[in-house]
Formats: sequence, C-alpha cells, structure tokens
Amino acid sequence: MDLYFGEGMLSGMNNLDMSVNIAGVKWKNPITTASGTFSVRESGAFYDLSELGALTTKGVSYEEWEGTATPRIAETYGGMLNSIGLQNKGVGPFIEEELPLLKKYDTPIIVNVVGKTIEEYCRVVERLSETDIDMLELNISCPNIKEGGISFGTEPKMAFSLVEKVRKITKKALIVKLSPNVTDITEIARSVEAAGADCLSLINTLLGMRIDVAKRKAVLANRVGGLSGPAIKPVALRMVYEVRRAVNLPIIGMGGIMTGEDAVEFLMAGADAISVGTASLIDPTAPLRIKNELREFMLEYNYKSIKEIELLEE
Amino acid sequence: MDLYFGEGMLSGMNNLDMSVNIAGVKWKNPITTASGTFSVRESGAFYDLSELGALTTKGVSYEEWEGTATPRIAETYGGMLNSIGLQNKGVGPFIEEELPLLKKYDTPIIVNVVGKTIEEYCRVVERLSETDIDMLELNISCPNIKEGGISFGTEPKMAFSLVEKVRKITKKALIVKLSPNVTDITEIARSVEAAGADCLSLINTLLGMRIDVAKRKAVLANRVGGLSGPAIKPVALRMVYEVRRAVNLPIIGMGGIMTGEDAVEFLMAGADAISVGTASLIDPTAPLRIKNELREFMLEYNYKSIKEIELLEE
Amino acid sequence: MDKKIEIVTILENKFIAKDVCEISFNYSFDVEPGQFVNLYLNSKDKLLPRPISVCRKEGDLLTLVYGVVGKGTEELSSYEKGCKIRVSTPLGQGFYLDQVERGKSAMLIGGGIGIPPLLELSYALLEKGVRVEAVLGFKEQPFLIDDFPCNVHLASDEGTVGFHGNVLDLIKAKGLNADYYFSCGPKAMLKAVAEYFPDVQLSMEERMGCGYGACLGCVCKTKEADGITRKKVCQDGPVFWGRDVVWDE
Amino acid sequence: MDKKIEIVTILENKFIAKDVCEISFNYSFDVEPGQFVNLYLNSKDKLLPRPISVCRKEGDLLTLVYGVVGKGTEELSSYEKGCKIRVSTPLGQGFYLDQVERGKSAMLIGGGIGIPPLLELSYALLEKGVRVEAVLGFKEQPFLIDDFPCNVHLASDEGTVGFHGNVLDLIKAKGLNADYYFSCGPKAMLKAVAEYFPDVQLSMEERMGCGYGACLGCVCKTKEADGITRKKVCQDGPVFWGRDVVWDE
Ligand SMILES: Cc1cc2nc3c(=O)[nH]c(=O)nc-3n(C[C@H](O)[C@H](O)[C@H](O)COP(=O)(O)OP(=O)(O)OC[C@H]3O[C@@H](n4cnc5c(N)ncnc54)[C@H](O)[C@@H]3O)c2cc1C
Ligand SMILES: Cc1cc2nc3c(=O)[nH]c(=O)nc-3n(C[C@H](O)[C@H](O)[C@H](O)COP(=O)(O)OP(=O)(O)OC[C@H]3O[C@@H](n4cnc5c(N)ncnc54)[C@H](O)[C@@H]3O)c2cc1C
Ligand SMILES: Cc1cc2nc3c(=O)[nH]c(=O)nc-3n(C[C@H](O)[C@H](O)[C@H](O)COP(=O)(O)O)c2cc1C
Ligand SMILES: Cc1cc2nc3c(=O)[nH]c(=O)nc-3n(C[C@H](O)[C@H](O)[C@H](O)COP(=O)(O)O)c2cc1C
Ligand code: FES
Ligand code: FES
Repeated sequence: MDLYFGEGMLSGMNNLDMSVNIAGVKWKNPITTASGTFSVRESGAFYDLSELGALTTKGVSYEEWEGTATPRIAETYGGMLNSIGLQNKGVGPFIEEELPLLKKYDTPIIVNVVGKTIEEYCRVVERLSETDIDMLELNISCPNIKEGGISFGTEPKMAFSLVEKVRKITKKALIVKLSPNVTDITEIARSVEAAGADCLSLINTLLGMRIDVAKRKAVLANRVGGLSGPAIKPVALRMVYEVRRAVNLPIIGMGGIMTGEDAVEFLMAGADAISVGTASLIDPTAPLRIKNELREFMLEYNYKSIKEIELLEE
Repeated sequence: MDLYFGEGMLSGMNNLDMSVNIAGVKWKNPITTASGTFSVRESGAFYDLSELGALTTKGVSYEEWEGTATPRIAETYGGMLNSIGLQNKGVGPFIEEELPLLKKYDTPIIVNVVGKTIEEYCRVVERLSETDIDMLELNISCPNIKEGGISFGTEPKMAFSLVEKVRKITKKALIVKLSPNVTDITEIARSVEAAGADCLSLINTLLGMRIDVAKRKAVLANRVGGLSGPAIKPVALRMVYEVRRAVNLPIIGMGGIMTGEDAVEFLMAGADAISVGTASLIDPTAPLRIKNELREFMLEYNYKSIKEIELLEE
Repeated sequence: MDKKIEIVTILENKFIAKDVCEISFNYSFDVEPGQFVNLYLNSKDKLLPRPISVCRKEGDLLTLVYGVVGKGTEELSSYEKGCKIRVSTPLGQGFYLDQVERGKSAMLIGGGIGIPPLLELSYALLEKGVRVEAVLGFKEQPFLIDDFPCNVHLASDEGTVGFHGNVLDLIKAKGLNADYYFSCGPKAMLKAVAEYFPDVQLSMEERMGCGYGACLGCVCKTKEADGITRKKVCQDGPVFWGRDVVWDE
Repeated sequence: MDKKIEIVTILENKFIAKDVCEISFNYSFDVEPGQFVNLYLNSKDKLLPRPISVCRKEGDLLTLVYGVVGKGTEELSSYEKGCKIRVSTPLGQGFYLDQVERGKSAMLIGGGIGIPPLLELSYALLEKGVRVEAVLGFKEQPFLIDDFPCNVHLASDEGTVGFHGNVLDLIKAKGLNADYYFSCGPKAMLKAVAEYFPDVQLSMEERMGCGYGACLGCVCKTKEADGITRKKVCQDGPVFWGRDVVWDE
C-alpha cells in the first residue's frame, strides 16, 4: 500500500497544520511523551526534542521517592509490566537539575505530579506553579494513604476533592490523568471536570501480573504492576471514545500507540493530542517517527488540520 | 531448553494425577473450553473432546438471540475483539440439538447461561436443571435491561440478587463468570460467594474498540466489543490472584491462555482449573495441546498432582 | 476428526498484478470449488487466520490468489519460497454442483479479487460437460484471464481493458444469459447480480474469527422457511443462493 | 544526539557450548569494555530489548556471547546468517580504566555467562601495559577460555575442568591476588567477590525496560556520600564498585 498524494500535495505541504491548542497552550503538533517513559537527557540523545508538541516528565513528588524493589519490569505478550513505584528525587532537585535541561528545547513542558495525600500533591503543585513550566499533569492513580491506600483515581469523590484543592492553588493549565482500572471511567471524568480540570489524559496502566513458573513466584518484586504497550490499545481507545462523549475537556489519548495509524485511531476516537509511552522504550525515537507517520497520513488522506481527523458517522 | 525428566519419570507417568474436583464434579484434567470459542461439532472435527476436563458451551438464552450486526470481529495486537452479541437459538433447540452431541463424550458438560433479566436467567436455568448436564456457568456480564442496561457483573448488589435467585432454583453446581470491567473484582467475587455460587470463573472479555482509519469508523458494527487473547493475560492473572485471596470457592481461570506455561501461571496464581478461549480460534486443537504441555511441565518439575502447583512464597 | 492444520512449505509466492499475489504449495487434501483455506501468519501480533479461496488445484499443487489489501496480506506477500506456514484443511460449503446437468450452460461472473475461486469452478463445470463462459470485471489491471479454459468477456471500470463499465452493464449490453449462474466479487456487485439473476450462487465474504465454525463471528443474514436467520459464512457458506441473502447489513 | 538504533546483518550466530551462542556483525561504533548493546527481537510478541555485553571488538567486527536462558535468547539463537536485527549504539558505563597504571597487575574473575565481557577487558588492560590473569568458573562445560590472551585459572562446580569448586575457593586456595580486580557473573558470586576484594569493579545485571536510561526499570542500590540511592544499571552501570553495592534485594 503505497502513499497516495492527493491534491493536498499539489498545494504544498505548508498547507498542512499539525498544531493543536490544548487548554490554552499551543503545541506544534499533537505528540507528547507519556510520563515515565521519557527522560530529557537520555531521550534527547536520540533525537531533537523540539520536534515534539510537548514534553511530559516522569512523576514528581514532594520529597524523594525510592520506588519499589527490583525486578521492576516484566515482559508480556505485546506489552510490559512495570512497578517503578514512581522513583524520583522530589520537586526541589527536579526544578534545579531537570527543568533547566527541559527549558533548552522550544517545546511546552508538562510536569507529571504524584502524591500520597492531597496535601502532598498540593505542595508539589505550589512549587511548580512558581516556575515557568507550561502544564501540570496530575497522576491520580497513586494510592491515598489516608484512605487505606485506595487509588485517588478509582473513587469519584476522592478524585473530585483532590482536583478541587489543586485547582485552587494553581493557574497553570491542569491536566488530570485517569486510571483505567475502574468500572466506569466517564464517572471519574465528569467528576474531575466538575472539580476544575482543564484537560484529561488517559489511560494510565492497567493492573497486571506475571508469574515465573520455574521460580514459582511473581516476576515483579512488587507482584503486581502496570500493563502498557500495544496489548492495551483497544481498551485505551474505547475509554477515550467513552470519555469524549461524556465531557467537553480536551483529551490527551494514550495506551499502546506504536504507529502514526494508532495515533490517528485515538484522534478519531476523540483525542485532541496523544502521548507515546512504551513505544519509546522499544524505539527511542518513536515519538518523532509517529509524528512523521501522522503527517504522511494527513497528506495521503488530504487532512489539512488535526481537528479534521474525526469519526465520520455517529 | 529441553525437558528435564526428573524422578517422576522413573516411577512412571501413571503416578501423575491431572484430575481435579471442581465444586463436586470430577474432571480428568483441569482444562476446559472457554464459552463462545468452542462448538461441539466443529471443534470435535479436530480432536477427541473426551481428552478434556470439561466442555463449556456458548451462552444459552431462553429464546433465540439474533446477535449483533457484522462485522463482529476485529483483530488487535496480540488479541481480538468480538461482538457476537451472544447469538444462539435458545435453550429449547440447545437441549434438542446440541446436548445429545455433547453427551457422546465422556466429559462433564458446563452450560453457559445468559439473560437480559433475572427472570430470563432463571427460566434457562430451570430448563437446564431438568437435563443431565453437569454444571451451569452464569455469564453475568450481560446488560440488565431492567436497570438501564448496566451489566449485572459490574454491580455487587445486582450480581448478588441474580445469583441468589438462580441458586434457589437449581441444585446443579453453579459457576459464576465474572466481568473484568470493574474497579474491584474481589467485591463482586465476595458478593456472589455470599449469594451461593459454588465456583467462580474469570475473566470475561475487557471492553475495547478499534477504528478503521481509512473508513473513519469503528471496525465493529457494534463499535465496542470484548477484548480477548494473550494481550489480556496479565490482567486476567492479576484478577485470579486477587480473587483467590478474597474467597474460598474454586476458581476457573482464563484470559489469553495459549500454552501450558500460561496454564501453569494461572494455577500458581490460585486457579483450580483453566479455560482455553481465543487460542482455540487460532489453533483449533489448542485445549488438547495445552493439556499435553501442562503434563510435560508436571513431569519436568516433578509435580504429582494439580493441587501441588501453587506459588511458593507469600 | 477429519479436520486439521497442516504446515506447508511455500513453493512460489509472487505478484501477478498490482497488489495481487499468487501463492502455491503442496497440499494433499481434496478441495471443492468455492471452498477456502485458513492461512495463519507467522508474525505474532496478528493472530487470526486469513481465509483465502481455492483458486486452482492440480494434482497435489494448490494455488491461491490473494489481494494485498491490509497488514496481513502484506505480510503474506513478503513470504519467500521455502518459508513455512500453517494452513487448514479445506473449509466451507463450496458451489452446489450436484444438480448441474451435462450439456447445459453456466455463466461465471467475477469482480476483482473475487475472480480466483471461479477458476477452479470453471474446470469443475467443464468436467461435468457444462458449457462455461466467464464475465470478469476489473478496476484497471486484469489478471488470471488467460488461465480460464473458456470464453471470457472482460469489463473494466476505467475502460482500460474490454468493456468500459461493470460486469452487469456488460451482461445487459451483450444480452448474455445461461442456465446456471455463479458469482464472486465485491458485495455491491453480488447484490446487483443477485437482483438480476436471483438463482445465482454467490461466494460471500465476512470478517472471520476462527474460520471453522466455532465462534459465530462471520454470519450472513439469509431468508429461510421459518424467517430470517444468520448463517455462518465459514461453514454454511461461503456459497449462498442469491435469492436467500438479505442485504441490509 | 549521539545515540541511535542501527540495523545490522548477522555474519555468524552459532553455539559454542551447550546453551551458549556467539553472534557477530559489522558495527562501526567505538565500544568500551564493560559496555553493552541492546538487541531487539524480530518477533512481535516480545517487545523489550535484550541487553548483551560487548565480548570482543576487532576492527568493525563486534562479537557477543550470550546464554540461551529464556524465550528471547532462544529466538535470538534461531536467527541465521544474513538475518537483520536492530541493535543500539554502545550503552552504559564500562569498566573504569582511567586510573589503571602500566606495569601493575589485574585479576579478572568471571562466572559462566558473565565471562564474555571480561574478554574485551583483558585486551584493553594488556594494551595499557597491565599484567592480566583470569579466573574463570563454569558449571560444567567451559567456553571462550582459549580466547583469553593471558594466563587462565579454571574452576568448575562439578570438577569437570580445572579446580573443583567455585572461583573464590580457587583464588583462596592458590592465594591469588592483584592490584586491580574486575568481575562479572551470577549475583551470588559477585557478592562473595565484593566481600573478599572490596575494591573490585563489578558488572551488574538487572531486568531492563528501555536499556538506555529513560524508564528507571533497572536500578541497583548503592551507597553514596549522602545515603543509599538507586542507580540505573543501564546508564550509571552496568559497572559499579564492589564496595558501593548494597546487596539486600
Ligand atoms: C470465505 C472467504 C474467502 C476469501 N477468499 C479470498 C481470496 O481468494 N482472495 C482474496 O484476495 N481474498 C479473499 N478473501 C478476503 C481475505 O480474507 C481478506 O482480504 C484478508 O483476510 C485481509 O487480510 P489483511 O490482514 O490484509 O487485511 P486487514 O484489513 O488488515 O485485516 C484485518 C482483519 O480483518 C479481516 N478481514 C479483512 N477483510 C476481510 C474480508 N474481506 N473477509 C474476511 N476477513 C477480512 C482479516 O482476516 C483480519 O482479521 C476471502 C474472505 C473470505 C471470508
Ligand atoms: C548490562 C547487561 C549485560 C548483559 N550481558 C550479557 C551477556 O553478555 N551475555 C548473556 O548471556 N547475558 C547477558 N545479560 C543477561 C541477558 O540480558 C538476559 O539473559 C536476557 O535478556 C534474557 O532474555 P530471555 O528472553 O532469554 O529471558 P527471559 O527470562 O525469557 O526474559 C524475559 C525478560 O526478562 C529480561 N531478563 C531476563 N533475565 C535478565 C537478566 N539477567 N538481565 C536483564 N534482563 C533480563 C529479558 O530481557 C526479558 O525482558 C546481560 C544483562 C545486562 C543487564
Ligand atoms: C516504565 C513506565 C513508567 C511510568 N511512569 C509513570 C509516571 O511516573 N506517571 C504517570 O502518570 N504514568 C506513568 N506511566 C504510565 C504511562 O505514562 C502511560 O500512561 C501508560 O504506559 C500507557 O501508555 P503506553 O501504552 O503508550 O505506554 C509509566 C509507564 C511506564 C511503562
Ligand atoms: C468469539 C467469542 C465469543 C465469546 N462468547 C462468550 C459467551 O457466549 N459467554 C461467555 O461467558 N463468554 C464468552 N466469551 C468470553 C470467553 O469465554 C473468555 O472469557 C474470554 O475470551 C477470555 O479468554 P481468552 O482470552 O482465552 O479468549 C467469548 C469470547 C470470544 C472470543
Ligand atoms: S469465523 Fe468463527 S464461526 Fe465463522
Ligand atoms: S532499563 Fe530503563 S532506565 Fe535502565
């Protein structure tokens, strides 16, 4: 199946506009990096990060988090499990060491925020709000240690309180990242919309497990971990489709995006932008390649802007 | 990695006992067919069905169900989506046409039961209880049309009422098949245990979607469908592990089992038996092959019975 | 236990037209015209079988012709001579030839990638002493036409070869007719043919799961004595009678 | 932008002992002893890279030696000459050789599939004018021993070759010592070696996600001035100082 260059080609590629506006922030194109699968120094050794629509950092907590014991990674059919446990040095070192490196690129910066209590999230957000980052992404899949370790993202009321509190203390564009491990994701989506989120991102990883039958124990030291990669794409796509019909906020879609075609599926399901996660672990330049494949798709099918990419019949 | 035949080999293979007792029914081995992926006439054209531990039929309703429009199948990375919509001729034709064929094999029969209301489930169960089938499997993932189409299996109270009512009208061994599309599967597991289930089976399919980017529409006529196959195995395994720690009932584990090693993972996670689903669509003799691979594993690692196959350290 | 999956070694796999490939291998099973086989891909991301109709069986040599229309057939087209693949024994209900009588005439109406199954059928009909002619339509580039052992009428959408228009226009224009009709091709064509020749036998397509009758993925709506039912394309079909098919999906 | 993924063509891939393979291909990048490359598999079910240490680099020819221990290395061992695979540019912190002085002595302590990276190291040390001896332990069947350009002491668990026992028993029995120590092998061995020679340099292993420093999947606990931290094996390592490693996981 070779590319068909339609009329769009004749009038020149300059006609093609890949930019998107996500909650008031202009991105050059709809591609960002999924939190935890991108590191400015290491990913930047493979390609020019200015090529992307936005750069999303790994989770940043208030103080240093150690993460879980190793092994932290297990391979699964068409996917992988991770239990990194959000290891990071905390917001102070992030601002001092990482942020200056991120600022070198001509690309909006999204900082992923984690916490074990509402207060902890708020303290991180407070510190980050004083910096010139562009957007915040609240990872609400963390366990709430004040509520017996139930994930903030699985309980609409808890998710609401968290987002409401955070909303009060920051003017930054606020993305809330949803957990897929729920009966009805639209319920959570609606409650964080009501609490003042500017944008939603989904999905985070599905909870999964693998067992080493020779050793008779779980492969991960933490036993369970987060499933990501192409295996989960159909679930992610369905959730984006459902959430699109439930809220009016912009959506950053992710979950198993490996190719430009995958990205288009998410845009058609209702996403306004997309994140590339596990694909970057397998092919470090995946976000750039996916951007280029998306551009080729637009040329082939004669789309002039990202907004035009949507489902035909509903 | 060639097989290592340990001492078990010396004392002969007869020492190896693959049988299991599931809710009072003796199976020759822990392998059954997952509902909807097995048909007695067609699967029986590929191998001797007496080799399996039990035969599980597709969903049987009270009257004929048409199923959904086509396309009903979409391929995904390491998996597939289906929206068959439980097409079947109803319990009458089932008893007259299918059951006699199933009875020809020396293998317990499990009939999967579906309904749109509690009453409908009960009527199917009533009819089947008069026959000499061995076990019933309630597929509680069906939408309850009296409750706005919410799936019975996603709401602990609804699941409880359904199982409680069915329990009252049958003495057959009652398996309840759980939906994975829930925040906390142990909550549902506990409520159906309390309602009188004899056994649990899990998982049913995850809700998913695929889009045809050239046609700009969902691949499935029904838009969303059930995701199955190796892609979902880590989620299924995690749920079996969680449910094992929440209830005392026997568990039939399934979700992406393709090999004997996969089967062992489920047994170690806490399943007492396993079902082979999507694997049968790709390799019609998969249940038999998986049985043989499980036997080889037992010989290699010197397991004498299925019960011995469990995790070491907890 | 008459069915199984075989591993075969590809003898040849080559393009015979733009996006159309011909693959062949040794295959010891008897096939009927209109039946198909399931081909299983070697890469592990795509799990489901690809159903492809029998195009020609000579001795033990089976030849299939397939269009490269998606990721699976693209992968298939990349397999080289010597490569091994898994193939099912023959599946489905082929064309109904029991009632066909010596000396009568048959018209085979094919469109694009629906043409290959008509080739094996043409040989079977000739063997039964039936006079055969084929009406074959293409978008642009024709293929297989020289392989048909009978008179062939050509049509093409772009007028590149033969009649400028579709097969039914050609049939109407030339006033062609026969005792028996058989057709395979795009759904829109089959529908038009069935409306014009209600007693045509059609080879239908549907997306499949198992391809052998276990999953109910592949149904086709048909009229039966007791109302409308959904039959399995992979088992009750792929051949259906034109007058029975319900076209609303 | 100094890193990338290359597609290389396999020149040779063969078993050199039971469950041990040697693979080689042309590779134009400079490598340091102790560094590794990520190999990406061709089948689509297994997505993550397999990190394999540099065993030998001569001119543009890179040779890796790997144990067939699981599904990925099994697949790798099936690739034939001419097959293409994706390989990363060299990764990780190799052995620290800056401070190594001419005329001093080095002991390389290797166990099983930990031996290959010590081969390239032995050449690098010799080039720096360091006297090298290797103490190599095997379960049963030895491999690579004739490739070492230095004196080799052998040990085997089963007593099949050399000293009957493990490498540390051998070192103690012969009273071997040196100015510098380098080791690679199973975790239990590394731990024992680090306790005996605290200033040893160890090449550590951990299950990896990305293999290039982006995911934090592969950490190793180490003692630092300001407490215990978890460093990336794929980037801060795989080489760590024996005295820094915390062994509790
Ligand atoms: C009974 C039968 C006989 C057939 N005979 C031939 C033949 O002789 N020559 C030929 O070129 N084609 C034939 N087809 C169609 C052929 O099976 C599809 O073109 C092929 O499966 C497409 O695979 P893909 O991966 O390239 O396409 P993709 O669109 O990438 O496939 C994605 C999925 O959709 C399925 N699919 C897509 N299109 C079809 C279709 N039309 N029918 C069934 N499944 C489909 C694929 O099997 C796969 O599961 C036949 C189909 C059927 C049902
Ligand atoms: C820096 C480094 C250098 C290495 N150098 C060599 C070498 O030169 N020769 C050699 O034989 N082996 C080496 N290994 C180990 C080698 O990477 C593993 O044996 C291999 O990845 C196992 O893959 P598998 O699919 O066969 O095993 P499986 O157990 O089936 O693999 C499943 C998953 O676990 C991972 N995994 C399994 N074992 C290890 C391990 N020990 N380390 C890291 N990941 C693992 C695999 O990459 C894969 O993701 C090295 C490991 C590291 C971290
Ligand atoms: C190794 C790894 C680390 C991750 N860390 C984070 C994190 O710190 N914060 C977060 O919100 N999501 C994290 N995620 C989830 C991803 O951002 C993403 O939501 C998920 O992996 C699905 O996308 P994918 O299939 O493209 O990877 C992590 C995922 C992986 C694989
Ligand atoms: C084509 C198809 C049809 C199915 N039909 C049913 C059904 O009728 N009743 C039911 O309880 N589950 C049904 N299932 C779910 C399977 O029984 C099984 O729970 C699920 O597919 C996960 O297992 P697998 O990954 O091994 O396929 C169906 C699955 C498939 C793929
Ligand atoms: S494809 Fe499964 S029944 Fe036809
Ligand atoms: S494996 Fe990803 S950081 Fe080391």
